[in-house]
Amino acid sequence: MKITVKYFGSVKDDAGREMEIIDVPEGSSVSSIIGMIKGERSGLALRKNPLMFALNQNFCDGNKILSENDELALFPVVSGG
Amino acid sequence: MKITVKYFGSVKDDAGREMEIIDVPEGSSVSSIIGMIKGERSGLALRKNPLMFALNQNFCDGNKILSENDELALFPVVSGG
Amino acid sequence: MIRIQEEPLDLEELIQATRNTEAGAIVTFQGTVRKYSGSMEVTSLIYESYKEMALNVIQTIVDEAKDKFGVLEVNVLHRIGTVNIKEDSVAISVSSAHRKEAFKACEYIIDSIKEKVPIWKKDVKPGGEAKWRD
Amino acid sequence: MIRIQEEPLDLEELIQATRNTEAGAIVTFQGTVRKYSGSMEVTSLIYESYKEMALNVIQTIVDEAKDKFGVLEVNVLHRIGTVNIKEDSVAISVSSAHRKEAFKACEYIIDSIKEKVPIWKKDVKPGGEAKWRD
Repeated sequence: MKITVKYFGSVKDDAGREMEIIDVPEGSSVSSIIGMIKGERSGLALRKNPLMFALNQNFCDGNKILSENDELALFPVVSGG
Repeated sequence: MKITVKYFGSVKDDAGREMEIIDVPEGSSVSSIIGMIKGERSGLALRKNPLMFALNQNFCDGNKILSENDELALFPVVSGG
Repeated sequence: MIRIQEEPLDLEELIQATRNTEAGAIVTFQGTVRKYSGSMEVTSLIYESYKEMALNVIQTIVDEAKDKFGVLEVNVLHRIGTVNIKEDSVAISVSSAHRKEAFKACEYIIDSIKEKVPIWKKDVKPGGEAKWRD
Repeated sequence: MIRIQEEPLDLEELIQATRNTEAGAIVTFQGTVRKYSGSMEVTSLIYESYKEMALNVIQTIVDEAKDKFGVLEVNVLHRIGTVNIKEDSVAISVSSAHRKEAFKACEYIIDSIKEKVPIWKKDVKPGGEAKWRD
């Protein structure tokens, strides 16, 4: 099934892209997909600063199971204000 | 010697005036003059709410001795803001 | 700037004067006239000041706040005369490098103004009758 | 109003929207760009947001603050893109019947925004080089 992945801030630079649509196995957890993405993007794998994530515009647990058309976002620790 | 007395807020209404120049004996304290003024102005003598005072635009102690041309102010508890 | 004035307060001017290249935070307090004084309805307030003394006392409070909290800029405007509902009677703007100090200093200043500055107010009721709030 | 925008923030509009006939206090916080990031000099900041999520998170924070402190009106503007020194990156305005609640709610909101809202910033150094602040 397909999901959308969005990248922000320095994570966007590390990933070398702003967004992509990727194919993931049914039943995949957020954490497993982040692991998969890191395996394909060395910039993200080598990243030293923390990596945060959100699913469909909400913070979530890494164990959360993905659904078709979900929007997964990866980004640095926030620094608004 | 002469001093100026100014009245503000409801104290002005109680005193029936905004200001006056009065003659006071040398060596008079602030408290004694306030007592004298109250003796002459029944509106002030009958006042139930607190009466505050300042000398030359500063809060002061009632024991403070007055000098020629001093400005004594009588007013209610402040309610700025 | 520290001003006591009959004209409506100019917030834009107040805040511009508070900006500082070393400030990361500006906190501004406005005291606004609400349509209740306790449980009683009012249409406006009338403020009176002992102006020379009030300016001195506000200056002292501002100096204390700068000293105590190490803030950068502090500006205070207080209105006198008739102030209608939703209008500002007082406005205080404070800038500082970091936000905690600006919040603390701004709250300290309005608390002190309410306690120490010789300004008094009259509640104006819907019928037009005005009564000192002592 | 809750807005994330590239245009400079309009404080006048923000504060007007916060006025309320039952409010005795308005507290406004502005986050302003200062010329230092730690000890390093900067000429501007560049902000980026995950806009849809940021708006949702700010709305949640505003709802929490209204609930927690019983304040009347809350309005928030956050700027993205390039923000120069002395300009506002964020502005929050809160009204309440009495001042304590407005101060508390305003501070709660900016603390929460800094902690939870998906917005990031880049320091732009005098030479023009820009570096994410992670």
